[in-house]
Amino acid sequence: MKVPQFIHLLGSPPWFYRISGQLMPVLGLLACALLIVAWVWGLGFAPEDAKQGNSYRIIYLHVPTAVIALAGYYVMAFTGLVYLVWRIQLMALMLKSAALIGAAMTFLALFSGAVWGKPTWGTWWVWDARITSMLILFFLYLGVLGIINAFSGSKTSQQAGVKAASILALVGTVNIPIIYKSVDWWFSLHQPATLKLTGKSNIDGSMLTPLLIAIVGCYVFYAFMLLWRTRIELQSSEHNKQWLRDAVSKK
Amino acid sequence: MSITRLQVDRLSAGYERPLFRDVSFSLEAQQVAHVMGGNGSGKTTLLNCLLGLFPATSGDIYWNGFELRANAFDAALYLGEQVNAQSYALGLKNALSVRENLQLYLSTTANALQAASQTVRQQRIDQVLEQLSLLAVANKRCEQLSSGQQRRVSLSKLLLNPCAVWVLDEPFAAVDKQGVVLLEGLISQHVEKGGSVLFTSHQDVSLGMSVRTVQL
Amino acid sequence: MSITRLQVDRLSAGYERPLFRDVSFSLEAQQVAHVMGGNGSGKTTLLNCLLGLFPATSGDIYWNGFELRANAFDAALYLGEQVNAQSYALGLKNALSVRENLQLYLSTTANALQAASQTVRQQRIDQVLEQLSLLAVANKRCEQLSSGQQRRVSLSKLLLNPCAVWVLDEPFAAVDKQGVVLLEGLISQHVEKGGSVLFTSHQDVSLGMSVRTVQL
Amino acid sequence: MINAPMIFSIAAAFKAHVKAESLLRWRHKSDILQPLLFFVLVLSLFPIAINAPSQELARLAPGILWVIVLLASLFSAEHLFRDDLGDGSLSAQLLSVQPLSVYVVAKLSVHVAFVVVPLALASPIMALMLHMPGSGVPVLILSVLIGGVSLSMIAAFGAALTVSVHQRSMLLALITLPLYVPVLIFASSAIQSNIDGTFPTMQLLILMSFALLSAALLPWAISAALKLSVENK
Amino acid sequence: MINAPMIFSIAAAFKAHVKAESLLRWRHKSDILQPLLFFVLVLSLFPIAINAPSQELARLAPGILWVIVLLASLFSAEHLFRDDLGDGSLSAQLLSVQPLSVYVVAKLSVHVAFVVVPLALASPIMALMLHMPGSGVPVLILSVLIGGVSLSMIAAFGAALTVSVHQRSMLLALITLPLYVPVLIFASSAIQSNIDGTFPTMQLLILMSFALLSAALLPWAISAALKLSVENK
Ligand code: HEM
Ligand SMILES: Nc1ncnc2c1ncn2[C@@H]1O[C@H](COP(=O)(O)OP(=O)(O)OP(=O)(O)O)[C@@H](O)[C@H]1O
Ligand SMILES: Nc1ncnc2c1ncn2[C@@H]1O[C@H](COP(=O)(O)OP(=O)(O)OP(=O)(O)O)[C@@H](O)[C@H]1O
Ligand SMILES: [Mg+2]
Ligand SMILES: [Mg+2]
Repeated sequence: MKVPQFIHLLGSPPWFYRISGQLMPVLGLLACALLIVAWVWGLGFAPEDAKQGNSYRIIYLHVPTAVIALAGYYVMAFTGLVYLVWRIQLMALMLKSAALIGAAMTFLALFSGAVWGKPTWGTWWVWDARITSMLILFFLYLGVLGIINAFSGSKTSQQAGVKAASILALVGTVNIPIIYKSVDWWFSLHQPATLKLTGKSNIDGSMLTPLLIAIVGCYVFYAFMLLWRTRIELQSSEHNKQWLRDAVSKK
Repeated sequence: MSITRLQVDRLSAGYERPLFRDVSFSLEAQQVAHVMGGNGSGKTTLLNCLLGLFPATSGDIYWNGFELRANAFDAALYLGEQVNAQSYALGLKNALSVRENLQLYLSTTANALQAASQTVRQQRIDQVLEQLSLLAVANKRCEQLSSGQQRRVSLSKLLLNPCAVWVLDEPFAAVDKQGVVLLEGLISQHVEKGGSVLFTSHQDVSLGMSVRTVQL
Repeated sequence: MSITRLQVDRLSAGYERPLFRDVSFSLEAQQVAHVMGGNGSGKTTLLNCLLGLFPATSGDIYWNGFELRANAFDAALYLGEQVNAQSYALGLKNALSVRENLQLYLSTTANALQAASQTVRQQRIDQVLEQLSLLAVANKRCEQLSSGQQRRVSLSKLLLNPCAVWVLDEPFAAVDKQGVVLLEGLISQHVEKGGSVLFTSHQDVSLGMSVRTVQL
Repeated sequence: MINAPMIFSIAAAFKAHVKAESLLRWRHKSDILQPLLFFVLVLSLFPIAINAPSQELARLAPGILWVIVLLASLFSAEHLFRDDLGDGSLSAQLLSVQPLSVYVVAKLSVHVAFVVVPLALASPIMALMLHMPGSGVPVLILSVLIGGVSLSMIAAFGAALTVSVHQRSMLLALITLPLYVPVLIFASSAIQSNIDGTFPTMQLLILMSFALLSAALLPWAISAALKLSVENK
Repeated sequence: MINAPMIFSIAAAFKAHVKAESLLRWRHKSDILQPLLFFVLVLSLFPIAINAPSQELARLAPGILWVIVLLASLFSAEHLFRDDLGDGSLSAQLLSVQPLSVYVVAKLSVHVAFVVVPLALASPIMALMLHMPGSGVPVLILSVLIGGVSLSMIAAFGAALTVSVHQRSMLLALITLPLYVPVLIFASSAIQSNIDGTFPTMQLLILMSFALLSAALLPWAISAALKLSVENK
């Protein structure tokens, strides 16, 4: 199969190490800036919600993490696909990082949602469509992490583990839309209307702008974390390679 | 003019560190090669590499002139080491009798007897069992056999499936003296008929023919 | 005056049919006995009987003059055959490293080093590992060892636990030539120091002393 | 004899694999009953644990029954490839000229026949034990039969991924159960709507399409996972 | 060196066994999380399958929770003795002068610490997810802790009986689940009565006596079963 130029470059760890070294400060600063703006705005200046009071402000953490959680799964599956097709070692490392960060994001979304639920619904947990799907997504992430963790013998078996995780991620990708759709359909059959709070957003514009900024900020933060984790993985897997020693000593 | 069955070029493989580096050798028709080396020198790893069951770090492997791709060859018959945590076991089903195991082997692998009638196969199996003195236990389940008997059942595959190359990891382990002589005879005959054999063994083997050694 | 370590009187055992009938022999201090017989003749079964791991049909077994009751003796150290469906494996934990396995062995069996300090034990383990050329893999998990290395780890228990009688089922299988010489040396030394050894092997063994044979 | 032509036919190999696998299952006869027993046992825990009046149990029955079907299919698939990996037959299959998927599909067909069919046949009795209205029973059987195919494929996929792993049952559950969810939903919805008086054509069709989808795609994923497991061994 | 005195102390051996067993569990770190994950996974199937309003879920919660605790304890005990039989350590234990029960009790203590305690600690979160009233939670934790001891002993007994059997999970369930029933009854009754406003002293005392009884008697039965399994191997 002909390898596209970009993919070809990704096959070279020194290139990735150099480029990510240059990108990371930019992404890091940008993420900080966006998130600070969004949160200061959202927490300090956006108006209070008529029904929920101040507790709604957790939306600025909850929604961005929830959005990233799902997008992160596709990023992970994509790295898995590239790894399976072109056998690029770097993608293996990136898949590991994406699984970890994605699981963390999903957990944050669930956790912030639960914290939000207490003042709003008077209960920490509710079995509604979106929440249930999010929980299943969390399990899907844990499955991928579990496989990676279980194949932890020699380097060969670690590679086999990443391939297994890639296959699982791909099967999961086919399944996620099916899971989301069916859960949504099922709970919409019986759910009492009072729980439809997470339904259509009727958010005021002045609340929406900081939310959008927070979402973009979170995406950038995700990209930053992904590069950072992958670099760490790269350092530990190539620790005895000459180019890495050169790269580190140049600093 | 001899046929090159297996050609290994500058092969390296290992786990954390390389076990062997740049191993090159070839195996032609009517040749026997003995892979030698102490415990842990990488003999089993080498054989697994040759059959595509373990990834090599670098180097090339050609079977009958074609590059190795796992899962697509009928060139060799591989009998693994008798259990060790990471190696390949004998390929016997514990719950089936010796005879059933061999029938299963004949019917699920590509071999010259695949199209033969049930009776022809049955006769062939009985012949082979006789040759390996397993007739007395032919109807016992494999889990009820002694370790040497289990090894003999696995060796009987060599006679059932006339494959050109035999790859044998410690085939002499666990078999008794009479069995060693028998197996030596089988190997000699196979080679005389134009076959090739690659094996590992810690014991001295007397085959009555020249044996190449591959030292690890 | 010699001490009778093991006395076997008219022992019979088997599965559907008896494998051996009325076997009698004794093993004294400073003696070595080699249990001989072809594949499936019942050697492993005999050893299991002697240690109370398999019920004999008839006959008596005395260890140091006392009748055998399973689960109550420290008379012998038994190393089983290297895996076979019904036999006893090497007693190693796959998930633990070689060193951890030996530490575990020292701390969970009754032995002379049980009361010794941690450092003393550690030193002894290192000595033994050195002797069996296992130092290089001392921190590898047992499942990552080659079959010969696994066998060596199990043999190192012989040196850690100074038991008077060694019962060894195919101890020479899977070990390389250098290992065979080493083990022969260990057996000779043990016997010279007053120990007794009962073993099975299909290979010829040169111990430089007279060996009783028990033919099955 | 050397270099004799290797005669080889996919159909014959498939038949041979099916025969061998059935023989093996038949040899361990008691294993055949086990998923059923598990079904009955776990089911009988619920009335004890919940202590609800029978009308309420009846209403919960489709859900409870299906959760137990999921668990039974999960645990019966756990050992699907274990023996084959341990005794070397799996690497022999990998070395063979035959595509691995012939072996996989044969094995899965036998698994469905020996696990799903008995579960489907036993489910009416279970429904009775939970006081489920008789009107739901035909659809219950259908849903177990059709849904069971997807469940077996998914569980086999999990089993193939985890076969070389030390303590695999829980990891298998973690991988498999989330993928089970759509089947669970449409199956219990089908039974529910049948009890409520509408024949659940839509749900059954969806279950059918899940079955076809998984039977078409997962054998490849399973073959790939098995190859990796041999390397990890 | 030959015939050196064999120094041997039960206390030291117990400690060594506990240490070794903990080390082994620790080596497979992810296994420690597995009963917990199983708990959460199976738990979340119920609301999906049943799709009931939250008040109803809350009422079913004690029963559902306890059925899952049973299953988790069952499956986590499945492999308790398998490795030890397979790698020969079990026969080594049989040959040793130490009573087998030292090894058994040590193993069981570690099992309780690594399985029952995490399950008990996690149960409040599970209770929350099923909307169980907060007032039931302390008794829930207590009941899992106390009842868990009996469950572990019973499951270990089943595991010891079936360790040499080919496909053991279902047979194990068959042996174990009926023995679980008394624990299940008193545990779910304890939680229910606590939610209803009376502190279930009687039920907890009965659970406690089950725990003491099984901890006192079952280790002997387990030792005997293990001996049989070695001979049957
Ligand atoms: C554990 C509990 C919760 C989970 C797992 C959860 C999950 C999610 C998810 C996955 C999204 C989706 C974002 C998207 O569709 O792009 C979301 C959005 C949202 N959630 Fe939650 N949620 C939880 C609790 C809550 C609570 C208690 C509330 C407030 C009462 C809430 C309010 C919202 C809102 C307003 C949105 C944005 C909706 C929109 O943009 O359409 N969530 N949540
Ligand atoms: N569980 C069993 N059920 C029935 N027969 C058995 C069982 N185990 C062993 N046998 C039979 O007992 C005989 C002796 O077995 P044993 O393992 O003692 O032989 P051995 O002398 O150690 O042979 P080897 O040299 O191959 O190790 C064999 O013929 C075997 O078939
Ligand atoms: N899964 C693994 N992870 C790490 N190292 C391994 C693994 N498997 C094998 N090794 C190491 O590779 C080396 C070679 O093993 P191999 O089994 O090839 O040896 P061998 O030459 O066949 O030895 P033997 O004569 O004992 O059979 C050993 O030192 C072993 O420790
Ligand atoms: Mg080897
Ligand atoms: Mg033997």
